[in-house]
Amino acid sequence: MGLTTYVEAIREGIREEMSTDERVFVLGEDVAVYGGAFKVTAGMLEEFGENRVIDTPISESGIVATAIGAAMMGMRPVAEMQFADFISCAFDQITNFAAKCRYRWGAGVPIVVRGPSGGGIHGGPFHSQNPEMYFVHTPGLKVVCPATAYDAKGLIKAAIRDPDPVIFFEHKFLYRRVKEELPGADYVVPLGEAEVRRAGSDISVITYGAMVFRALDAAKELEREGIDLEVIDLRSLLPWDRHTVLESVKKTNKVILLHEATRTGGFAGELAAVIAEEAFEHLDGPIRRITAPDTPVPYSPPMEEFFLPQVSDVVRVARELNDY
Amino acid sequence: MGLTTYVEAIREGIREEMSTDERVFVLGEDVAVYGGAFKVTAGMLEEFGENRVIDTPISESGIVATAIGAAMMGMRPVAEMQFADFISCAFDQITNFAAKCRYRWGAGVPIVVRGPSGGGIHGGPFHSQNPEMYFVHTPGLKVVCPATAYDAKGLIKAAIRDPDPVIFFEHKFLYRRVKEELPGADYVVPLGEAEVRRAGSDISVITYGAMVFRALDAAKELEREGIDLEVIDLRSLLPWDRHTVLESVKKTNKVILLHEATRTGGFAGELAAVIAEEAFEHLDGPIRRITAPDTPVPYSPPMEEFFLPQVSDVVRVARELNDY
Amino acid sequence: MLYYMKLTRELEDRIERKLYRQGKILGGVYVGRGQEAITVGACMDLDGNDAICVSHRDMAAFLMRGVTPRQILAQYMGRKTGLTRGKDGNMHMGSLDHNLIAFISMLGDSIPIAAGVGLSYRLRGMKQVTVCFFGDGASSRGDWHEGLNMASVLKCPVVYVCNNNQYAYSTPLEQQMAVENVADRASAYGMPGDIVDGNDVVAVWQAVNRAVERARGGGGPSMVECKSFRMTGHSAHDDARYVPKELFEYWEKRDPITRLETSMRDLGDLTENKLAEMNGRVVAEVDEAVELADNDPYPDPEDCLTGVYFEG
Amino acid sequence: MLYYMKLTRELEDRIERKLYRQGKILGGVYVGRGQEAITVGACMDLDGNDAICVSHRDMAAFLMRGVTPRQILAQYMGRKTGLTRGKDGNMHMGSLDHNLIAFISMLGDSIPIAAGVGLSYRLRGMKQVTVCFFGDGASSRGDWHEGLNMASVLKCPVVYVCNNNQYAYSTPLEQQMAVENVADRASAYGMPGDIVDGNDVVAVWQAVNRAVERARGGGGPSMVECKSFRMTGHSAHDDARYVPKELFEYWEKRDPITRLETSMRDLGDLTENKLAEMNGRVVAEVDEAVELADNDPYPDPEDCLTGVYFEG
Ligand SMILES: Cc1ncc(C[n+]2csc(CCOP(=O)(O)OP(=O)(O)O)c2C)c(N)n1
Ligand SMILES: Cc1ncc(C[n+]2csc(CCOP(=O)(O)OP(=O)(O)O)c2C)c(N)n1
Ligand SMILES: [Mg+2]
Ligand SMILES: [Mg+2]
Repeated sequence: MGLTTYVEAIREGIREEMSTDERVFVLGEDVAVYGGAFKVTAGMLEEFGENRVIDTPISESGIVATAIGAAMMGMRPVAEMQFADFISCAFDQITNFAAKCRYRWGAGVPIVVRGPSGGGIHGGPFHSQNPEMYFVHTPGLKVVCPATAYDAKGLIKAAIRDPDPVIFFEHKFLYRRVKEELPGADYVVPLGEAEVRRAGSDISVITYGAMVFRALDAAKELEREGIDLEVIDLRSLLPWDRHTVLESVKKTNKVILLHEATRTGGFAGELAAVIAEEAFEHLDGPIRRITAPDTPVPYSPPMEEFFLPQVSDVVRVARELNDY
Repeated sequence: MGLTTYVEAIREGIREEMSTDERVFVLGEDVAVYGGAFKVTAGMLEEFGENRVIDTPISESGIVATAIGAAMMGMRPVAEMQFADFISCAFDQITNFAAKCRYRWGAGVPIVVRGPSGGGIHGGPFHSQNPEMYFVHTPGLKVVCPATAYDAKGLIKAAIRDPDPVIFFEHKFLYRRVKEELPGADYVVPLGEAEVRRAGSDISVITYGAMVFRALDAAKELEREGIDLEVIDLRSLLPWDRHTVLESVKKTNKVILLHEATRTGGFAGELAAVIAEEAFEHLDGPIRRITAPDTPVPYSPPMEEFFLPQVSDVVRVARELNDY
Repeated sequence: MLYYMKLTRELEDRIERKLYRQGKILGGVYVGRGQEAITVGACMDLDGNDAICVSHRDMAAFLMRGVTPRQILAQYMGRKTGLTRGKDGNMHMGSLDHNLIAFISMLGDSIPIAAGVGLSYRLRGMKQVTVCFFGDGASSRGDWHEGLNMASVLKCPVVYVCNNNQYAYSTPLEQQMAVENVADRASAYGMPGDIVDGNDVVAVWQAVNRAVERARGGGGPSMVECKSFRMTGHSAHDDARYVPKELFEYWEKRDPITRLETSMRDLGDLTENKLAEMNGRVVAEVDEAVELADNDPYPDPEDCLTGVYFEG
Repeated sequence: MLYYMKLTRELEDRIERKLYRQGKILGGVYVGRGQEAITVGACMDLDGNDAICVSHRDMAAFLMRGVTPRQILAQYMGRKTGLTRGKDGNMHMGSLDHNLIAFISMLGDSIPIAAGVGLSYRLRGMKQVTVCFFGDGASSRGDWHEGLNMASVLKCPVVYVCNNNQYAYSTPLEQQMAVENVADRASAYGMPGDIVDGNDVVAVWQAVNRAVERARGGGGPSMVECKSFRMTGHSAHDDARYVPKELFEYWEKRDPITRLETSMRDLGDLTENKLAEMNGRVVAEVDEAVELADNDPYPDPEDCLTGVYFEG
């Protein structure tokens, strides 16, 4: 078998679920005839027909709400946001309708809202955002941020099968840059389980999405200096895998929290709070955060590069922490 | 002079700014003829006329956007959300339009978006939310959560004078329950400054909004046991007062982070991250969080009481931490 | 029809004028006094498999689908036996078993939700439709627009029923919209927009029925605007002093229940005996329900932690 | 008019067909090829104090307000000398000095923003108006509805100009709305909705002018729908293979620049000399601007940390 890219993996995952479960359908802007702005749904119209691959007007809130209505009636809609940035327009329906139905009156809302997030492609302030925290702070939702093609496929399948609303952030920088050989057989990656991407003994780097690769590159670089990073890919942010994180911290005793989203109110805060509460005695140094700064995502290449956490940032902070 | 309630203090603050600055105007649902659902704007229509106190259709996004447009042209709009919960409908305009204009092209957006937040009045899932974190995670905004009448007035005045967009969360539980004597003269409370509500030596309780009073009540109770709490009222969450918080932690060496918003992704995470990074060596115990659990706000009184952090929770955790 | 209108009236009166004032119901209370003909007329002929997307003045829909007055009162009183088990209050309730879709406070949000409900029927070739209620005020919301547009473009079998009670809280129609009728907006979505006397239950029933048949036959969504009046304040705490007295007087004379009684009497369909019997039955039912619900248990405090996610 | 249409065309062609392909412009590039008459006609007679709320195919508005081709190119190339100093890209720019209000990507968001701009004029008794551009696709957004409703209820002096280029990305009109014209929706807000040939710059100019005078005179907002066609893909990476070739051919014959040239020639307003001179000037201007902008500096990386808040 050949290599499958991250974007193909998602496409395959959706296709497989559509093939085996006729409740699954896809809706969004330009998903049918065009196959999606990033071609995630390419070929699906031809394969499944216009009742299962639906082009909609430009109405993010309406798209999500339509998905919710259909989901309550037993369907399994997969709604695309053309860019994850535009999920802001559907914020109310996601956080107030979808997230709270089950709690309030027991109505399950098995929707998936998916879309490309993240920077590194010079998209500027409205085509590069990482909006995950807005949803991580909303009980009733699940939030997923895959980094590898294997996980992207396994997680989208798990998300579609999940009985609750799942917000699925694809990292557009990875769409065509990440590829690997995937198993032929059906598999899922359960929501809420982290993966140790690299075992190490000195410092735990806890991260997700495109930053996983920055952490791994830094680990490679630091290896030569004898600094041994453990890299944990959270994969799911809500729920997230406390066990794997805390075990790692208890082993290495030093922590770097790394994400591409902006700093204040980012996921690193949640991690820091849990670690500082539940693994306090195991900490041999301050918890260090490496994140984007608190600004919109700038467009111009030199600024965007400065904005995004780089391998060199991880290397520098790891050295400091190692010397602590 | 008599006592001024929290709600009156906000009204006075807005009125004073309207009197001295003709660029200031108020808009929102039922703010004019009715004087606002909570009567914050009562009497303003009569005093300032219909060009400065404007009833709008039910269009939270439209209200905020209208305010933004007018603000860019030099006005100082104060937009009311009838309940802070409905700010979800204006999320996109706030986080993408208002927050990013200055950064992108230097256009200041001096709006205030204000509304009643918080629980304790049996409002259920849609009339009790604490949505502050959605905005704290958005660079370009400022976020304010006053606890006292003095601060409510001083902060709303500062917010109106501020050149940037300010999201102003009033706690509806405090509207008529909190009162105090206010200075006659004009004053503001600067954004971004915390206040030590009670100096203490054993444990720092860092909190804001209605929870300030829970912390103070707990402090009173614990005093008898010889546990001396320091209670810090953040007042502003974005920007927030790192200096006061870190000084307090360096003094007491133990920390409780307390808020009414739900736990995961709440402000306590941000505080924990900064403390665990910048005051790590000063910590003599785990950082403890006391927050609402990760659920929507339940309606039924016994459940809502259980949901909201109580004085007894602070007392219990403080004792545990004291014994640590 | 008369029975459900009366039962709704009595139950809501009890809630607003008694239990709320006694402090037995906390938080906001919204009733549909004077607007009962809209919900009853619209739901009249629906199949039990048709979904109803209620709004905040549609209690009748619950009663007509067989939710008991006791369950409704328990809901309002925050008891475990309410449809939301105390998790939510008042009209914020629903039941998939009864094809009743709970609304959320954010007005207008149900409009695209109903499109999705309808879409699910169309995609599966089912003959069901959904009726979705909204107020004049909700028609200013963006989601209202997105929902109607979505329903029309995707040809969803939905009937949108507007309760135009002339006010949104304190705000009269002319400060909400620059058109005379909410139904004037239906043409923006290429759908029919009927206008009927919302205090005439038969007129509502007939108009909605036509729209339902149209939707069921694959003709897509429609709108029916029912002109009525909110004979109360916005909610139980509001004395509505901003409403000119004459308006209340004008509409009081057009009370939908009195009107139905009169016309049934005229048609010989209603004897004084039958009426007295019905009145008595309604009061007794509500009396009993209050008694029962008031003795229903509150949820356990820790119950608030459950049910956020699927629990198997 | 002809000059600005030509300058826009040349500048956009250079951006889309040359600089983008050379990799000198990164990210998305949207141009208004074939739709130049809309922006030019609409902005023609505006006062410099009138605000313009642009959308993503309105480069002409910048040129007409005196923003230089070099500044625009620098913007597209992420240079420090662009209107956003590299913070944002392509058409995501604005300048309060020129009363040009930058749009954000979220389509439709500018509609209520324009209401606010207009409201600020009305409240202060100023005679200014604002013109706000949007596409057919944007009219499906909730904010579009809220904004038009707000503008009409609050009687804001705004002229909403629709660039109906028949497609939203790959999605043709009939999959976006169940009505024939975007202007059919104006009546839902009690405002006039004119429809004009968007490739006829004079027609656009006259219709918008009428609406501007109306707004300036206190008559409130209006809508003008300009029928045109997107003579490109949605953005520079899109080959538009979903658009039937015949449509391109049909509209190519109606090119707004050619049409204006022809009619000016017919009227004797344009000699071949003058035309050649203008063509030469436009090319030279753009050549020079490319040269200059390409030598403009990039912002310093750390500049990205500045300007989030007021800095005094
Ligand atoms: C998005 C949103 N904004 C504000 C409110 C507060 N609110 C509740 S009901 C109401 C008035 C509703 O008017 P209408 O839709 O006409 O229904 P009515 O109450 O008149 O039946 C308002 C403003 C809300 N529930 N949702
Ligand atoms: C809220 C939102 N959703 C999706 C997009 C992605 N998008 C950018 S332009 C476009 C098509 C716009 O169509 P239209 O409004 O007709 O303008 P046109 O591009 O045809 O000029 C889409 C879907 C967006 N920018 N904003
Ligand atoms: Mg109403
Ligand atoms: Mg278009």
